[in-house]
Amino acid sequence: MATDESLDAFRHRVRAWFAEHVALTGGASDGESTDAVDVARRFQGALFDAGLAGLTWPVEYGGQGLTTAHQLAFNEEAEPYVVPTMPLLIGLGMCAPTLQELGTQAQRDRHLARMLRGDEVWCQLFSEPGAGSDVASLRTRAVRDGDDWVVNGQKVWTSGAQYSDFGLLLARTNPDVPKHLGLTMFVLDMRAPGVTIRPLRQITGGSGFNEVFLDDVHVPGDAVVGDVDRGWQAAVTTLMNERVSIGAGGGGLGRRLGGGEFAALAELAGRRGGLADPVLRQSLASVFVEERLLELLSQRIRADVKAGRTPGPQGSVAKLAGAQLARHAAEVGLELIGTAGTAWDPGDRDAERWTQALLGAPGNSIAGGTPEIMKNILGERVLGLPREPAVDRDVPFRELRVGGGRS
Amino acid sequence: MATDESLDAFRHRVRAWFAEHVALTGGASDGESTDAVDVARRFQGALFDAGLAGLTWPVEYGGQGLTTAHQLAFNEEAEPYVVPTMPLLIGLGMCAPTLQELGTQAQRDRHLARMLRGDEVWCQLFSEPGAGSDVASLRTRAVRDGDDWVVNGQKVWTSGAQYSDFGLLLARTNPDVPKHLGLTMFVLDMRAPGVTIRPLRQITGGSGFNEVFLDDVHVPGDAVVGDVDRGWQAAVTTLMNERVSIGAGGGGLGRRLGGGEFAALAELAGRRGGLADPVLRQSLASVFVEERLLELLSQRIRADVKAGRTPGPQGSVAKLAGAQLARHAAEVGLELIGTAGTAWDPGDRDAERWTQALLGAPGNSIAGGTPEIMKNILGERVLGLPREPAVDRDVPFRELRVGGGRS
Amino acid sequence: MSAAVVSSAEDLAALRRSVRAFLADAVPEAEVRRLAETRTGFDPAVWARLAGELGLTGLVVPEEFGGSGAGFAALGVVLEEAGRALLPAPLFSTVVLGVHALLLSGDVAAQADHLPEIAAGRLRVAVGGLGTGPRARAIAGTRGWLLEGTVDGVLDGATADLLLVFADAEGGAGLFAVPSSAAGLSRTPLRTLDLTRRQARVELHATPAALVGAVGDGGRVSAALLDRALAALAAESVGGAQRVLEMAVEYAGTRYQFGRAIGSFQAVKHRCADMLIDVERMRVAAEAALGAVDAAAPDLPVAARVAASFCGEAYFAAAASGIQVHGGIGFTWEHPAHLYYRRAKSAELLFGSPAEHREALLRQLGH
Amino acid sequence: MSAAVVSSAEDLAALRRSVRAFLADAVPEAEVRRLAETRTGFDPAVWARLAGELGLTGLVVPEEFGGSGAGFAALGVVLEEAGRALLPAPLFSTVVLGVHALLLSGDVAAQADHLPEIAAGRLRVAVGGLGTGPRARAIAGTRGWLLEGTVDGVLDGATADLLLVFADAEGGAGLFAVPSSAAGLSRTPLRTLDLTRRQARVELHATPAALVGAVGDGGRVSAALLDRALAALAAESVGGAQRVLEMAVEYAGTRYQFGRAIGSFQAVKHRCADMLIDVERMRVAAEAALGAVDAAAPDLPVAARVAASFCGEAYFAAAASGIQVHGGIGFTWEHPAHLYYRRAKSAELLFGSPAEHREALLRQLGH
Repeated sequence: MATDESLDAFRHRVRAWFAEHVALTGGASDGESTDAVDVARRFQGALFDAGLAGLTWPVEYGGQGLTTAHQLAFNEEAEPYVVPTMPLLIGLGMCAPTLQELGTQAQRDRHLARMLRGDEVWCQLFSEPGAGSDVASLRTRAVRDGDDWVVNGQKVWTSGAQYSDFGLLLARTNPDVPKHLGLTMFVLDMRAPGVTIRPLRQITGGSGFNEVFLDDVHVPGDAVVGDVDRGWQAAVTTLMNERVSIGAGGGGLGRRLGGGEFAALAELAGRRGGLADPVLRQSLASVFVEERLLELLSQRIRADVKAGRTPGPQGSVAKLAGAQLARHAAEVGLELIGTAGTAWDPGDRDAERWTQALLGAPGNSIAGGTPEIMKNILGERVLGLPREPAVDRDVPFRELRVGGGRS
Repeated sequence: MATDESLDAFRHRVRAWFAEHVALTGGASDGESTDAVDVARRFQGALFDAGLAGLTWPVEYGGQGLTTAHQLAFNEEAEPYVVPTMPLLIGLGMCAPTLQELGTQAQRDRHLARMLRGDEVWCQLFSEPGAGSDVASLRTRAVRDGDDWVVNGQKVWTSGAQYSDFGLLLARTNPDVPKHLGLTMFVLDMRAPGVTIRPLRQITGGSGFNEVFLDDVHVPGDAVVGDVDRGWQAAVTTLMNERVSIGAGGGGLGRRLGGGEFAALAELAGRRGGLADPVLRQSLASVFVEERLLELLSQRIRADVKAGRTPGPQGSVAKLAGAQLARHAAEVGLELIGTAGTAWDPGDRDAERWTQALLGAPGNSIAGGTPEIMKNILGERVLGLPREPAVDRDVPFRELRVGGGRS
Repeated sequence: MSAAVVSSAEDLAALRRSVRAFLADAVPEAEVRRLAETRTGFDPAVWARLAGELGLTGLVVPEEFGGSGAGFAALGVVLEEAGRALLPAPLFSTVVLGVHALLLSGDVAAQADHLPEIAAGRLRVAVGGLGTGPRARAIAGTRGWLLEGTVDGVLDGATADLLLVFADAEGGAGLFAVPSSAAGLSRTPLRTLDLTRRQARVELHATPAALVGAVGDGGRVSAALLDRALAALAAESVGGAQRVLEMAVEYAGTRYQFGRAIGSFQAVKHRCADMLIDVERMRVAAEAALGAVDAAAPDLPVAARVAASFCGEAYFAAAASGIQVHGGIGFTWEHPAHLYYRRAKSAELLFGSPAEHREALLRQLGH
Repeated sequence: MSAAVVSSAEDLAALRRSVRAFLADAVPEAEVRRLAETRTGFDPAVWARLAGELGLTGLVVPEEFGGSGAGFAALGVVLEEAGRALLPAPLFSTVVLGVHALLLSGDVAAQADHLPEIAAGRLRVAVGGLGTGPRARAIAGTRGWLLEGTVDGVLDGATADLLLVFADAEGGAGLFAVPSSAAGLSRTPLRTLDLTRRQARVELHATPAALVGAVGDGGRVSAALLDRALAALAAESVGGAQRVLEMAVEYAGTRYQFGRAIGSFQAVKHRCADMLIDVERMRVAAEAALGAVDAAAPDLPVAARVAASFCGEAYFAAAASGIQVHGGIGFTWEHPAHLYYRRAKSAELLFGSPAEHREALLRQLGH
C-alpha cells in the first residue's frame, strides 16, 4: 500500500493521524472492562482504515509490508499518546505471529486481517491449575471424534477470556508419550458450547485473569494449528513472541517503565513528612536507583530490538528487577505513610494506592514466570549451567505425577 | 570413683579445683600454635589426675561414670574460666565417642584413657579436595596388603593435623559398589611414614586447617574401626557427635556466643563517631537483634541438651545465623571505620580487627557445612520436604563423576 | 478447659490444644472470610464462648477480679493460636490492651469496675492514643474531665463497649475511660489492610471521661503498655508465620511440576528453610519478650523492641514467601495466603515501623 | 594497537581485545600475586609497556598534549579490563584522577607541563584530598604556596612522581602540585584491605607547592573529579564482577558433588543467576555514568551516584557469592577469589560508603 512512501513522509502521516484521532486515544485502558475492549477495537479499526495497522506484517495478511524502521518511527510518534490497544496485545503480539508461522492458509485468511482490524480479539489458553511453571504437563484432553475433536479440561490465568472471540488452545492428544510429545494446538471459538469463563479474583480484588472450563467442547479438525502432537513446538513459538513483545516493552507485564515510583514516593514524602528522616531517605534513594537501572535495562533492550539484535539476558533481568522494584516501592510507600497504612479513611488516596501496590506485588512477581523459572532461564540459557536431572523426560505422560498441591 | 559423691559436694570440689589450678587456664587458645596444644595437654592431664576428666564416660574407659547433672554442674563452675582444651575437642568430642561405640576392645583400651589424659591428640580425616559437601564421594584408596592396608590419597580441611598423634581416617576400600557402601574407617598414626602435612593458608592469612597427603601409608589390619566397607555408618556416628558437640556450644565453629559484636561496634561507634548517624544506628541495632536472637537460640539448645532432649532445628539455624551475624557485624564495623577501613596505619587496631572479621566471614559460612547443605538439612530432615532425585545412589563409585572444578 | 491454673509446660500445652481445637471448630477459614465481610467483623456468639467456655477474657485478669491470674506465657500461647487462625475477635484490644492498661494504671477502683466485667465477657475494651499519631486533649471541667480531639487507628474502636484513651492534660498525660454511650463521641470504621482486624477513628468533642490512675502517669503507663503490646503482637505473629510455613511445606510436598514435588527443588526447599529459620528466631524473640513481662525484667523494653523489630519484618517476609511457594494460586483471593500477607504487613506497622523499633532499641540500650 | 582512534563500537571492542590480551600475557594471576608482595606494588616495565605499546597513559590526554583524546567510553573499557585482571599499576591514580584533575582545573600551563609527560609514561600522578578525610592547608608564603597537614588514603601516593593535593587556602579550596622531591614531604605506605591497590599517608610540613588553577575553584574541581572517579570505579568494578561470575560459572559447571555438576543444583544455579542480574545492572549503571561524562550531561552527578551506590554493594555481593560457590577452596589464600573480595569491599568504601552515595544522590535530585 505505502511501500513507496519515504520514512519521513510516513512519519508525517502518522503524526497527522494521531493529531486527528486523538479522541480515540487515552480512554480507559485497564484491560479488564468491556468498555476498554470497545475502545481498543475502535482505535484499531481506525488505524487499519488509515493503513497504519500491522506495519511490518506481510501485505497478504492485511499488513503494510513496511520495515522495522517504519515501526520505530510509528512508536516514536505514538509515544505522547495513550494507545488503548492493551486488550488486543495477546492476539496481535502472540497469537497472530503463531498463525503466520504455523497456521494453515485457511486459518490465516480467516483470522489475520480481522485481528488486525480489531474485529477479532484473541486470548491464549495454555496454563492449567496443575500446569503452571510446567506448562507441558497440562491435562486438558482433546480426543478425536471423526474429523473433529472433543475437548475436556480446565485452563487458568487466561487474560481477556471474557471478551475474546478466539483463543489458542493447547491440549493433550496423546497421553502415552512423554509430556512434550503428545500436545496439539487448536484455534478455539470462545463462544462454542461447553466453554465456561469464570473471572479469577486476585489479592488486589481485581480480576485480570480467568478460569476457563471446557466441557465436551467440539473443535473442528481444521482448527489444528501446526501438526497434531507437535503442539509444544507451536507453544514455544507463541511464548517466544510473548517474550519479544514483553521484552521490547521493557519487561514486567506491560508495566510502564519509569512509571515514576520514585517521583510518587518523593512527592508523598514531601507532603506527609519523611524527607527529613535519614533512614527513609536511604529507602527513597534505593528506589530511585532500582528504577533508574530498570530504565537503563529497558533502553538496552529497545536498542537491541531496534538494531535487530536478539535481546540479551536483560529481558529476564528486567522482569525480576521490575517485580522487586514494585514490591520495594510499595513497602517504602507504606513506611512513609506509617501506621495509617494499616487503617485509613476511604478518602486517603495515598494509603489506597500503596496498599494496592503492595497487594499487587506478588502477582507481579509470579505472573509471566516465577523468579525460580526466570533464574533457571538465566542460569541455563544465558550462563550455560547444566539442567536438573530430568525425571520426566522419557516417561509417558500417563505415568507422570502432575499438579496436585493441597494447601 | 566418685559415684557416691553428692552433686553439691562435686560442685564444691570442681570449684576448689579451678581456684587452685587457675594458672593452668586462660592461656593462649587460638588452637593453632603448638604452645596452645601443650597448654591444653597440661590442663587436661591435671583435670584427669583430679578425677574430673570424662565425667560422663564409663569408668572402664577412664571416665568417672557420672550423670549429665554432674557435667552441667562442672560446666557452670567452669564458666568464669577460659578452659584451654580447644585443641582436644575433636578427639574428645568426636573421635572418642566413635571409638566407644564402634572401636574394638583393643582400640578402646589403647587410646581412650590416653585421650582423656591429654596424652593423645586426635584429628579427623574425612574431607578431600574432590569430596567437600559430598564427603561420601571421597577417593582416598585403602588397598589390602596381607593383613594390612596401604593407603593413598589426599585429605583436606584437617584441623589440628600438625599436632595430632592419631586421626580417624575414612578411605575407600571398594570402588565397585555405590559410594556409601565401599568406605572403611581406620585409626591413622599421624607419624606413620608417608603422611605429609601441609598447612592450608586461608584468606585471613591464618592456617587453621591442613592438607594431609597419604603416600603408600601402611595401616595395620587391627586399625579398622567398625566393619570393613561400613565406614559411612561410622562416619555418620562421628559427625552426629560433632553436631551435638557444636550444638551444645551454640553453633558456629566453637564461636563464643554473645561474644559481643554489638558491644564492640557500639564502643567503636562511640569512639570514632557513628552513634549520631541514624542510618548507622539502624545497622547497629540490627546487629544487636541478630546477636540477641543467636543467644536465645543457643540458650534453647543448651536447655534441650540439659533436659536430655535432642536439640531441634536450632543448631542448624544457629550455624546459619552465626555466619550471617559475623559477616554483618564486620560490614557494619567497616562502615563505621569508613574509608580508613580500606587503608590504615598498622597501629589502627579497629581496622585490623574488622577487616580480619570480614576476611574470616566466608570461612565461617562454609566450614562445618555450607548454607546450601544446612538448608537441605532443614528442608528435608526438619520440614520433611522430599530429597532431590538421586543420580548417584545406585551407581558403582567407579563410574561416578566426582570432584573436579577447574577454577 | 478453664484457664485457672496455667503455669507448667504441660498446662500451656493443654491450653494450646484446647484453643486450637476450639478455633478450628468455631472459626475455620470460611468463617474468618465470612466475618471479614460483616459490619462488626466478629461474631458475638464466638466471643461469648471464648469468654465462657475457654475463659480467655479473664485469662490474665487477677483472681480477685474474677479472672485466672495467668501471665504472659499463657497469654502468648492463646495469641499464637489466635494469630495462627487469624481469629477475628476483639481479643488483642480487650485482653492485651484493655486489661493491661487497667492493671498498669494502678487504679484499683477502675479495675474493680471493669475487670470483672471483662473477665465475664460482658465488656469489650479498646485503647486509643497508644501509638504515635495525633492525641486527644483532656480538659478539667467543672463536672469532671472532658476529652477533645481525634484518635486514629483504634483497634476494635468502633465496637468496643468502653474506650480507654491516653490524652494530654495540663499536668501531663493521663488515661481516661469513655463509655461507648458518652456524649460527643463518634467512631468511624476505617478501611484496613488487614481484613481480619478492625480499626476505627475516634472523635471526641467535649466528651465526658473518667480519669484512670493519675494525670502525669500516662506516659509511664503507655510505655509499659506498649512493651506488653509488642510482646503480645510478636506472639500472635509467630502463630501466623508458623501457619504460613506449614501451608508452604504442605503445598511444596504435594504439588508436582516437572515430574517432581516442587519441594524437592532447592529453590523451593531453601525458601521453606529460610522461612523456618525466621520462624525459629521469631519464636525465641517472642518468648523472651513474654518471659520478660512475667519476670518483670528490667530488660523488658529491650526484649520487646527486639521482638517487634524482628518479628514484624520476618512475618511479612514469610507471608510473601509463602505466596511465592504457592505460585499462581497463592495470589488469588480464594487462597488464604493473602489474609496472612495482609495481617503480617499490618502487624509490622501497627505500633511503629521496624526502623522506629530499632531506633527505640538503641535508645533503650543507652546509646 | 594505538588508542588514537577510539570512537565506534568496533574500536572499543578492538581496544578491549588488545588490553585483555596484553594483561593476560603480561600480568597473569601469578604476577598479580608476586607484585602484591613487593614494596612498590607494581612493575615499572609493565607500566612502560602500558604507556608505550598500548598508549593507555595518554588515552584520555587531549591530542594537543600528546595523547589520543579518547573519552570515558574508551577509558571505561580499559578500566573494566584492568579490574577484571586486578591489574596492580597506578592506572586509576594517574589516568583517572591525575589527568582529569589537570583537565578540570583549566590550568593550561600546568596541563602543558604535565600531560605530555603523563602521556609519554614518564610521570605518575597521585591525587590527595578528594575524599572526606582530613585535608591539608595551603599558606601563601613569600616564595609561593606552602602546604601543611596530613592527607590519608592517597591512591598510589607513595610511588607517584607528582602529587596533586586539594587543600584549603584562605580564599577557598585549591589544587596544588607537589613533586615527589619536595621538601617537607613524607609518604608512608598504609596497610590495605585490597592487596592489589596501594594507598599512602601523605604528610606535608611547609612543603612548597604550585597552585593549579585558581584558589576558590578547588571545590568545583574536586566535585567534578569525584563524579568521574565514581564512574571510572564503577567500570572497573564491572570488570571484576564479571570475572568473578565467570569463575563461579566455570567452577559450578565442572565441579561434581552428589553425582551432578553443582551448577545443576538450583541453589548454586540461582546464586549464579543472581550474580548475573547484578552484573547486568552494574554494567548499565557504569555505562550510563561513563556516557554522562562524555556527553557532559547535567545528569552526571546523579548517574555517578547511582553507579557508585549500586556497583559498590553489588560487586562485593558478587565477590562474596563467588566464594560461596567455590566452597572450601574459595576461602584459601591460593585461590584468586579473595583478591576480588578484598578489591570489592575496598571499592565499596573508597570514595564514601553506599549510604553516603545514596544521601548525596537524593540531594542531587533536589530533595
